[in-house]
Amino acid sequence: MAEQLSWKVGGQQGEGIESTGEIFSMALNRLGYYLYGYRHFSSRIKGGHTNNKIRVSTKKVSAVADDLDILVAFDQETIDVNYQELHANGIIIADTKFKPVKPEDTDAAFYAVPFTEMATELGTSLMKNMVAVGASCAIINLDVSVFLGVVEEIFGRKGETVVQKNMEAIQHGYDYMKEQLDTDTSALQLPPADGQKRMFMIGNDAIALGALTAGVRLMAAYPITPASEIMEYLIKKLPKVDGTVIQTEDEIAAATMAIGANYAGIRSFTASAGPGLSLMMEAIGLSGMTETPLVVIDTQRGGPSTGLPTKQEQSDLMAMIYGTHGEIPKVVIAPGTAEEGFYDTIEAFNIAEEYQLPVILLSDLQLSLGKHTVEPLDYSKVNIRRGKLVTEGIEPREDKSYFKRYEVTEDGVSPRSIPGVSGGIHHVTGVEHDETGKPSESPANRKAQMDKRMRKLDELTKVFPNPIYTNAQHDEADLLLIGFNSTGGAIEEAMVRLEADGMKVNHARVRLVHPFPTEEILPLIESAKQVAVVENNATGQLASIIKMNAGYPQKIKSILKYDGNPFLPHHIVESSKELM
Amino acid sequence: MAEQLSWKVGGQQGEGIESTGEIFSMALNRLGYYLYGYRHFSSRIKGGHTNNKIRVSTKKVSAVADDLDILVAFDQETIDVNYQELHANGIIIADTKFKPVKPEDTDAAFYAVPFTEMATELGTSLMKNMVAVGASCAIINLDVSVFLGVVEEIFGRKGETVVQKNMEAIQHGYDYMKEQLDTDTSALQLPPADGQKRMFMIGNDAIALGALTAGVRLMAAYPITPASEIMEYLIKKLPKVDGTVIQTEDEIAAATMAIGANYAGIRSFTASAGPGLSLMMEAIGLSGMTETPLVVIDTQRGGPSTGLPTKQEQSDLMAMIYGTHGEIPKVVIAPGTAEEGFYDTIEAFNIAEEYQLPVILLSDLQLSLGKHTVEPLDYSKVNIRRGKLVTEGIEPREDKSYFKRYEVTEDGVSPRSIPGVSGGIHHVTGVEHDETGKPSESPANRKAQMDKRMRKLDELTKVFPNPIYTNAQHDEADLLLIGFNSTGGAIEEAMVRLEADGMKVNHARVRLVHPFPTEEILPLIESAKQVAVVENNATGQLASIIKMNAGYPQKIKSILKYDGNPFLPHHIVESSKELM
Amino acid sequence: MATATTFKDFRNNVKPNWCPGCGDFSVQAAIQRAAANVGLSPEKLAVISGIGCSGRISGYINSYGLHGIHGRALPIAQGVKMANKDLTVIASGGDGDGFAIGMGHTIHAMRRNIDVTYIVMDNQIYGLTKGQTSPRSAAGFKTKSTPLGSIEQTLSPMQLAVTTGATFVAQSFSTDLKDLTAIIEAGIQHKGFSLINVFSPCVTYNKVNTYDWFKENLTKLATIEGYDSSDRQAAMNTLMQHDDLVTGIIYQDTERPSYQQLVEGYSETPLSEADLDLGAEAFDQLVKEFM
Amino acid sequence: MATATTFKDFRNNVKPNWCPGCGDFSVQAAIQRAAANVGLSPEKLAVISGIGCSGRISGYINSYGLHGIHGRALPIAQGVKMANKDLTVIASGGDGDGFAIGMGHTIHAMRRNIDVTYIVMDNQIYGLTKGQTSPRSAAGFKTKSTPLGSIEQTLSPMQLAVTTGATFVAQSFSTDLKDLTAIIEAGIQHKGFSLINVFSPCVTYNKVNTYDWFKENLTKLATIEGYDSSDRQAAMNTLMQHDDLVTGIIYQDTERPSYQQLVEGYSETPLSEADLDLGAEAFDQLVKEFM
Ligand SMILES: Cc1ncc(C[n+]2csc(CCOP(=O)(O)OP(=O)(O)O)c2C)c(N)n1
Ligand SMILES: Cc1ncc(C[n+]2csc(CCOP(=O)(O)OP(=O)(O)O)c2C)c(N)n1
Ligand code: SF4
Ligand code: SF4
Ligand SMILES: [Mg+2]
Ligand SMILES: [Mg+2]
Repeated sequence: MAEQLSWKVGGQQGEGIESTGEIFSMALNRLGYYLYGYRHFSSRIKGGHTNNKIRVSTKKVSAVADDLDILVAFDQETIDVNYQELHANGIIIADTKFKPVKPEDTDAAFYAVPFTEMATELGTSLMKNMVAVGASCAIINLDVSVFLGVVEEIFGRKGETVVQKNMEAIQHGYDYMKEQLDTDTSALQLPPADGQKRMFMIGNDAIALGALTAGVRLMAAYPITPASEIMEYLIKKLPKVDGTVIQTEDEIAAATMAIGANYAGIRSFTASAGPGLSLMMEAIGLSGMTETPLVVIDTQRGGPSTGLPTKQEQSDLMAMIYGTHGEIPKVVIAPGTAEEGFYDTIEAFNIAEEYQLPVILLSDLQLSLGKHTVEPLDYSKVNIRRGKLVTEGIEPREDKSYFKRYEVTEDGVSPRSIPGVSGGIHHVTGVEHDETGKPSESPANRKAQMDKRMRKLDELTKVFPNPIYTNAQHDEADLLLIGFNSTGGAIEEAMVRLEADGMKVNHARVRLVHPFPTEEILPLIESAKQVAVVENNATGQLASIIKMNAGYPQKIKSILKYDGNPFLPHHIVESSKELM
Repeated sequence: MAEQLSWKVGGQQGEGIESTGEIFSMALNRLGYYLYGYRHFSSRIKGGHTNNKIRVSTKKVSAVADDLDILVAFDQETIDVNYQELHANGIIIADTKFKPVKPEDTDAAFYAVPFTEMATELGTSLMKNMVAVGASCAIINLDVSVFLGVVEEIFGRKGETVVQKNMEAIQHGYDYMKEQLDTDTSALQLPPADGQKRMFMIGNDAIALGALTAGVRLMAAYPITPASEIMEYLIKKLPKVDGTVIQTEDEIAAATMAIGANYAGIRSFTASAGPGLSLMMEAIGLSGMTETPLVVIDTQRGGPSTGLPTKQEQSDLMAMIYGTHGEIPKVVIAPGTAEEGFYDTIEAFNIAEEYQLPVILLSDLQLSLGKHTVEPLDYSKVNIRRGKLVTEGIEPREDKSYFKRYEVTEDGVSPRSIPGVSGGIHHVTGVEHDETGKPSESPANRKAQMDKRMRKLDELTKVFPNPIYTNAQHDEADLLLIGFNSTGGAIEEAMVRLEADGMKVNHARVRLVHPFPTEEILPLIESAKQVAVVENNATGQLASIIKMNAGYPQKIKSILKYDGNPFLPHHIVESSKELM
Repeated sequence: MATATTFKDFRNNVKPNWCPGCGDFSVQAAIQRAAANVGLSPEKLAVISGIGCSGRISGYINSYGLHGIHGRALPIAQGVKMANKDLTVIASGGDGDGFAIGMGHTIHAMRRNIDVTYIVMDNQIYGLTKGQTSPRSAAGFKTKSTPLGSIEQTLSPMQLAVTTGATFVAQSFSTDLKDLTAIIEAGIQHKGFSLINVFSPCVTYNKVNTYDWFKENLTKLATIEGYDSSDRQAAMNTLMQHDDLVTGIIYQDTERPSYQQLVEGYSETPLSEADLDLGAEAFDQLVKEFM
Repeated sequence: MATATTFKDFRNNVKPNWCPGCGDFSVQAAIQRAAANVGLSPEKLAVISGIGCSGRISGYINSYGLHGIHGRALPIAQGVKMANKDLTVIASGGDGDGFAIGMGHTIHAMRRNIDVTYIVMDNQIYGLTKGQTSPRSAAGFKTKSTPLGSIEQTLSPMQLAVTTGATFVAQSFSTDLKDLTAIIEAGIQHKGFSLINVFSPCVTYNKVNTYDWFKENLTKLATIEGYDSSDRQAAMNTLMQHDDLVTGIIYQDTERPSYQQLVEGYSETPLSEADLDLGAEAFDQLVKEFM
C-alpha cells in the first residue's frame, strides 16, 4: 500500500484539463486525504501543454512529488514531456483518440483508453475528463460513488440528467479500466483516509479569505497573473459586508486608491505581481512617508519584466524590501503555506494599522495557485488590532492648530485620527513635515521625524509571530537549510531523506523577511557546520539578506533554481550533498 | 593672508540671491580661483530663506566649508540663521533697508550697508546685488574691474547703459564699504590666483555635457528637482547635432521612449530624481530583459516620497540597485565630482551599449546643483564604444529564421542588429525568449538565457575605470573612511585633520556601486583597524552593501547624516573620533 | 451637521507660500467660501491634492487634507470617498498634475463617476519646477523646456470631459470669486464626479496667459443666450466655437447615478464606521465553501 | 527601396498562439497586406506592441518587432520613430493596453503627432488575463471582475481622439479585411499620428460583442452620403449619433505637420545613422561656454 500517490493529468490548454484535476482532487479531499497540487500552464488562452500534478496522501504533504504514479494523457505531448517522471511501476492512461505512442524507455504500464469515444457515446465529448477520472479510480481502487457529491455541486444547476450523465461517464471509465487492468496496482492503492472535512483551496483563496476576515472593505486592483484570483474571490464576497472591489485603470491607481481608503479609516489593499509592484513603488513610498497603513500582496512569478508569467519564482525579494526611493519603514512578510497565508494576511493588516506603514505580503506562484488541503483555520485566533486609531474624544483646540498626527513618540507610532473625526484635523503630506503634518525643512525636525518613523521597526522582529519557522532537532547540525515562501515543503522532505542518510539537518524558514530577524536566526547559523539557502531565483537574494544582517559570508551557500519550476525534494537532497 | 575664503549671501527666494552669488563667483573663477558653491533653497518659488555659500581658494576644494568668513544679508533671517557659522574675525554686511540687528553672541564685525538705497539711487533697486558684490570686493580687496567681463556677458544685450549702471553699482558698493571698513580684514584677503581659465559649472552641466559628448541624440524627460538642468542644457544643445529633447507626459513615457530610441540605434537617455526613478522601475526591467541599452540619471534628493526635494541626500542607493522585480543585470555608477560626472556619463553610455543593459548614473543634489570649478576635460580621453552593434553585412537566411539577437555567448553579450538593417530581423520581448527573441518557456532555455544575461556583470568590476577611488597612504590604517558621490570632498578634508591629530586614515570612494567591486575594496577593509562608511542617509545603505559583499559586519561602522544638509568636514572628524 | 459655518472656519494658521499675485489664492478662498455656503463643517471635508504649487492647497484649508504624489490626487480621493461616503471630497492640483502625468486617472475618474469634486488650477505651465511647458500650454508658447515654442497640440480638458461622459464639467477664472464659488458649490452638490477647470494665472512664469489676457478672451456662458448645459452636443459645439475659452457650467448630467449608487450592496453608512469583525458564524460559512 | 514585396514577405515562421477564431488573426493579415501594398521591405518596418493577447502580434510579422510592457507601446514606438525617421513604425495592442493603463500615453501621443500608426485590437475585454472588464466594455457587461455588470461609462476612443486633436482617426472591423487593409495603408501614409481602432472579437471571453453583433451594429462611413472626413465637428456629431459604431476614416487633418517636421533643426536623415563623434572643435566650443 502506498502512503501517498502522485497523479498527473495533461493536455492542451482550454481542453478541460483543469476540471479533470479539480474533480478528481475534490472528491479525494472529501474523503479526508491531504492533497497538494501544482499546475503547469502557459501564458496563452487556448493551446499549449498544461498539466496538473496532484499529490494525495493520508498525511499532510507540502511539496510537489519527485516522481509520478499515474499519468493521464489527453495528447502525445503530455506523454512525451512527462513520462520520465513515472517510476517503474507507474501507469500511463491515454486517450485512444490521439493514437498514443508509448515511449520506449519506460517501465511504466501503458493503457490506451477511449476517453473521448466513450464520452461522445454518452452524449458529449466534453465528458472525456469524467471518463478519465473514472479510469483513475479503477487504478487506485476508489469507489466512484464518492464523486456524486462533487458532480452534483458542479453540475447541479444544469439539471439532474447532466449530473447523471457525468456520473455515468465516471462509471464507464472505471469499468473499462478495471477490465483492461492487468498490472499489479496494489502499490498504488491508498489506505483509507480519516474522513475529516478539510478545506481545499489555492493560496490566493487563503489570502483573500484572510483579507476578508481582517475586515477589508475595499480592494482596488488591476488584473495580473498570478494574483487575479484574490480579486475574483473578493468581488463575490465583499458586497456581503457592504464593501466592493474596484478594478482600476492601472496598478498606480490601485495602490493610491487603497492608500486613500486607508487614510479615511477603512481597511483596503491591493494585490499584484512583479510588473504591478514595480509600478507601485512610488505609492508605497507615500504610504511609508505619510504613515498611512497599506497592505500590498505580491504573488511572485517568473521575472524579470514580463518574464515567465505563469511560472514559479521567488525573485522579487530585494525589490520588495528595497524598492521605492528614499527610506521608509516597511514590513515584508513571506508565508509558506496556505494556512500561514490566511493568518499572515490578517497580521499584515494589523501591523499596517498598528505601525502605520506599508506591509508587503509576499507569496509565490506555487503557493498562490497550487491547490492544497488546508488544516482547519481557527477563528478564535483571529483578532483585529487597529493600533492608535482615534475616532472620538479629541479635545478641540481653540487656536485651530492641527492635531499632532505625527507626534514624536517613544515607539515611533503616533495617534491617528481619520477624516470625519472632530478635533482631529491635520495635514498629511509626502513632503517632510512637522508633528502636525505641516511641511518643514528644519534639519532638527527632519531628524526627529525620520528617527520616529524608522523606530517603528525596532520591535517588529519581537512582536511578529514566529518570524522564523524552525524545525531544528539538532544542537549542532551538519547542515542548516533556509528558505522562504513555498519551498518549505520540499525542504522538509529533503531533510527527512538527508537524515536517513545520516546527516543532521535543521530547517529555518524565514517568515518575516524585513525587518530581518537576525537574532532569531543567528544561533541556528552559528551552530550549523554548513548553511544552504534554498531559493527559486538566480542571484540568491535571501542569502544576500542573511549575509548583510548576520554575516558569515563564507559559510552561507546557495541552492538555486530559476528555470520556472518549483523545487522537488530530490533537487535539494542532491544539491545539499554536493555542498557537503 | 587666507588660503581660502568662505562667502555666503542670503535672503528671500526670488530676490536675486542667486545672481548675487553667480556674479561674484564667475568673476573669481575667471581670475583663476577654485570655487565650490552650495545653494540652500526651498521648494517654493518666491519667499523662504535661500542662501548661496561659496568657497574660494587658490587650490582645488571639494567640500562646503565648516565656517564662514563673510555673510551678505538681504534680510534679518539670513543673519539669524547663519551667523553662527562665522568665525571670530568674520564679517556681516547687511542691507540697511531691513534695519538689521546684530546678534549679541558673535565676535564677527557688523556693517549695515545701504544696498537697496544705493541701487535705487542709481536707477533700480534690482541692482542691490551689484552693490553687495562691490562691498564684498572691498572686504577682500578685489579690484572691481574684474567684473566688467561678467557684467558685459550678462547684461550686454540690454545695452551699454545697463552694463555701465551695473558696474557703477559695484563701484559704489566697493567705495562705500572701503570707507566704512574699520576692521583688519587682512586675514580675509586671498593671494592672487593663477589666472588660468577653468570651467565653472554645476554637476548637472557636467553630466549633460558628458551625454552630449557621448553622442546622445534624444533625451526624453519629465521635469523634476534636481535633475531638470540636464534637460534644460540639452534642449539648447541637442538641435545643434540634429537631435532634440522631448518633454514627455511622465517618467514612464520618458524611460520607455528612451528604450525605443536606443532599440532603434541611437543613444538616448532620461534623467530624474527619486519619485521619477520609482516610476521607471518597470521600464528598467524591460531594458534589462530585452538587453536594450538605457542610461538613466538619478539625481538623489531628500526622500522618501516627495521628501525634501531641494535638500541633499544619498538614499536611493538600494532602490537603484535592487529596484525592479525579478533579476536583471544592471550597472550603477556614482561619480563624486563634476569631472567624474562628465567622464562617467560617457562611460555609462559605452557600458550600456557594450553590455546591452541599463546603467543608472547616480548623482546627488550637492553634486548636481553645486557650482564648482572644474579641471580641464580632456577630449582626447573620450572614446565611443558601441559594442556588438551590427549595422551591415548580415547574411540573409533563406528560411526567414530570425537573427540570433540573443545568441548565447561566452561573455553574455550577443550581436545586436537594429531596425532598418537587412538580415537582422528578430523579435524583442520582455517575456523570456530564445536566441532569436521568440517567447519560450523551456526550462533549459530559460536557464541559458538567464545565465547569459547575468554573465555580463562578471567582468565589469575589472573593466570599469577605477571602480574605487582610493587615497590610501597607509598599509595599515587606523581608520578607513568610505563614501560615494559628493561626500568625497568633505572626507578628504576630514582626513587631513585627523592625520594632523595623529591618526592614520585611508579613504575609499565607491564609484561603481553595482556590481560591487568587492575584490578592490577588501584589502583596504582588511588592513584597516576600523571602517566607517560616511553616507547622507539614515539607514547606512552603502555600509549594508559592503557587508553583504565583503563581510566584516562588526568592523564596519556608519557615519550618517540625513537632515537635508551636506556633510561638513568637521562632522566627519568628530564622528570619526567618537568611533575610535 | 454642526452649527452653521463661515468661510473663516475653513481658514487655518498656515500662510500659503505661493508668490504674491498667484491665481491659486482665489481658488483657495473660493473653496473655503463654497464649503461654508453648502454648510459643511471642517472635519467633514477632505481636500486631496497633487504635487505642484497648486498642490499645496490642501495644507491651506482648515479641513482634513492629504498632499499626495504627483498626478495621483484622483485615485487617492476616490479611495477616500469610497471609504466614507459622508465626507465631501475635493481633489485638486495643477494642469501638469491632472493632464500630463495624471491624464489617465482623470479620464477614468470621469468614467467611473465617484462623487469627487476635482478642481484643477490651470496656469498653462509647470509652476513648481520653474516654468516648463504643460499639456495646456498654447502652441508656440516658449518655456524653459520649449525655448523655441511648444509644438504639441494644446489639450482641451473640457472637450475631453464632455466626450468621456463626465457628468459635471465646468470652467472658471480665479478672479471671478463669486462665479467660481458658485460653481464649486454646484460641483460639491452634484452627485457624481465633477471637473472644474480654473484658469489660475502663474504670475511668475506665464507672461502670456495673464489676468488681463483671460479678461479679454473669456466668455461667460451666462452671456450666451439659451445656453443649455444639459445638451451634450451643444456643449461640445460651443467649446469648439469658443476655442474652449468659456466659463460657467458647460455640461451637467443630473440623471446618471454616481458610482456609489450603482455598486450592488454598497454600504448606506460610511464604511469607515463599520465593525470589522466578521463573526464566527459568517466565517464558518465561508470556510465551508472550500470543503 | 528594395524590390516590390508581397504580404508573404511579412510572414514569419511563428504560429500565433491565439485561440482559433480570434479577431486578431485578420488584423495581423491586414498589417501584412498593407505593408506590402505600400511597398515596404520587412526590415524597414518596426512593429511595437503592448502586453495582452493582441500584444503578441509583433512576434507574428516578419519585420523588426518589440513586445514591450503593458500600456507602453506608444512611448516606445515614438522613441523608435524619432531615432530613425525612415522606418515605418506601427504600434499595436489591446483595448486594456491602450485605453486603461496606457490611456495617458495615448492622449499625449495624439497631441504630439509623431508619425506612428497605432492599431488597437479592441475586443472590449481583457483577453490574456482571462476575461475582465476593459474601459471599452459596455455598461452592464458581465465579466469576472464585474459579475454584476460593469457600472462605468464606456470609453469612446474615437471621440477622445477627435477632441484631442489627433490628425488621423479611423475605425474598422477585423473581418473587413479589405477595408481594414486600406485604412492601415492610409494610416501608414499619413504624416503624423494615426489611431486605428479595430473591433477584433474575443471568441473566448466576450460572448456579447461577437462577429455577428458587430455585423449587425456597424455602419460604414462610406455609406453615409456626403461624409467629409476633414470636418472635425461633423466627425464628432456623426460619432455621437451612431454611438461610435461606424467604420472608416472618421477624421483626417492633412495640413498639420507631424512633430518631426516641427522640431527645429531635426535631422533630415535617420539619426541612427549619425556619426556620434562630436569632434574636438565643437567640444572646445561647448567647454568655453562654461568659462
Ligand atoms: C513623479 C514626479 N515627477 C516629477 C515631479 C516634479 N514636479 C513637481 S510639481 C510638477 C509639475 C507642476 O506643474 P503643475 O502640475 O501644473 O502645478 P503648478 O506648479 O503649475 O501649480 C513636477 C513636474 C514630482 N514631484 N514627481
Ligand atoms: C503592469 C502590468 N499589469 C498587468 C499585467 C497583466 N496583463 C497582461 S495583459 C493585460 C490586459 C489584457 O487586455 P488587453 O490589453 O485588452 O489585451 P487583449 O488580451 O484583450 O488582447 C493585463 C492586465 C501586466 N502584464 N503588466
Ligand atoms: S510660480 Fe506661479 S503657480 Fe507657482 S506660486 Fe508662483 S505664481 Fe503661483
Ligand atoms: S482569449 Fe480572446 S483575445 Fe485572447 S486569443 Fe483567445 S479569442 Fe483572442
Ligand atoms: Mg500648472
Ligand atoms: Mg482587449
